[in-house]
Amino acid sequence: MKIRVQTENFDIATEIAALREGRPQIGAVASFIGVVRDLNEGDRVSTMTLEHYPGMTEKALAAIVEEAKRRWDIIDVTVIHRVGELKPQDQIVLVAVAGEHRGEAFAACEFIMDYLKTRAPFWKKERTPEGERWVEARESDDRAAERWQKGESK
Amino acid sequence: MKIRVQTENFDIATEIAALREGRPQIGAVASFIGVVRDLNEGDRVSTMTLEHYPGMTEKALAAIVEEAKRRWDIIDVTVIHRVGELKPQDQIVLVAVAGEHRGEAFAACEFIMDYLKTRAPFWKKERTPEGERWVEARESDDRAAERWQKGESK
Amino acid sequence: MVRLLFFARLREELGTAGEDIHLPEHVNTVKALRRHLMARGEAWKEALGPNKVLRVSVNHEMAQDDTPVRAGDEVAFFPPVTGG
Amino acid sequence: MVRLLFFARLREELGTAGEDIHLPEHVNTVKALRRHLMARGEAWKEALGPNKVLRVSVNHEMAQDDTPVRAGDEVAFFPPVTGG
Repeated sequence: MKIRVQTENFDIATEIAALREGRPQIGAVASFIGVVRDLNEGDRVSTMTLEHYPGMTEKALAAIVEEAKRRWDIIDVTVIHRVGELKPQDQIVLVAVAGEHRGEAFAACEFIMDYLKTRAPFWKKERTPEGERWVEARESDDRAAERWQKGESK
Repeated sequence: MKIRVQTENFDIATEIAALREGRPQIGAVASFIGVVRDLNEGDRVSTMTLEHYPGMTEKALAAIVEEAKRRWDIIDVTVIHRVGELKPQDQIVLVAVAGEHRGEAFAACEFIMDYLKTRAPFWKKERTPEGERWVEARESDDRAAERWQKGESK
Repeated sequence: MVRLLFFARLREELGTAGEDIHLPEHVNTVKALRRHLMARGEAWKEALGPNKVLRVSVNHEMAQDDTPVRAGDEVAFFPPVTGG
Repeated sequence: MVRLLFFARLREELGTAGEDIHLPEHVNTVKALRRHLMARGEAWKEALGPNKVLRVSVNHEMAQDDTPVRAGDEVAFFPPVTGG
């Protein structure tokens, strides 16, 4: 498991190559990149600042990945989340899940993103023409995370 | 929409950068890479040869992507599938889906892979210590594709 | 004239990747074409027999038994696909 | 001594990222600590009031109202998370 919280950008090809290295049993890599959009709630975003809780963040992410490994037959996971000041079109987060088969890799990747969105201590502040504002938590993210608790077939 | 059938390898970072280029409304990129495994059905695989139906393949892939665009609010899709002779750990297929939000991007990406597996005219032949053999279609792939027809909530 | 194509295991079993043939007038559906080809001999009967799970496309679209086959069409026979 | 931390909007509203404090003996749960801090004045009452949706962690684990708070603990207050 590789968990990183960093200000630097990341390269998905490099990360997937590292995740796959020396593991010829891997047949599937599902991945996700979250990106800063130029518009949010209808307002133009010029800067996005990511704050986190050093010390807790890595533990929270590791706990989410461990839970995914318990639920699905996957081989390994990389999670990278950036912090600090970002611009529209900058990459924010990478989740890459390697497994033997695609169904488990897809499910685990989406699960990790849904849990990260609701359980990992990151906060976004965006600057718009109206000034700075903290991004509000979305109910749709809570619902996405709750799906995984109801034993829904995915 | 970018659809490619090629013998050459691909780089996921380059492909995602091209997919995102000039589209600041993209907030989510879900992607999948299929890889040649060194073992199949318990036998060691030394070579995997991908045959396809030139002329039909691109149309079949485009039809699958169009169907995904009808079903989900996504922005664009890249599908690259390799043909010819591959080795274990070689990349076979890339599906990358860009959207505003992650739920739709994940669903469309998994849908495209499930349909590609059952509807795009590719055939795998593998060489093992026992000789050459055509890979058999998997019932699990049919079931994965059928999920999307039953109106199951994803 | 109809263009026939065979892929993967089927191409190997029949020993050909395809051919252009003239069809009798009554051979005007996928099902009739399959029977027509099976009458060519043992290898064809075996490879295209009803116990074989086959897929058929007409002009690059997946076809059914009753899909029409007309002069100028491209008809392909192949096993279930296994890409990805 | 307990280490208090405040993040994001809460850090700004309170004007502090955290502090180390000695707690009276009866302040031994998350709920009691929240009330204890609200008694400090208007800004605290406002920021930590019951109408605010807050998350609390104790020693890096998500906590509930009845989670114990003891000397040596690190207790963080923050709004619902919005990363990813």
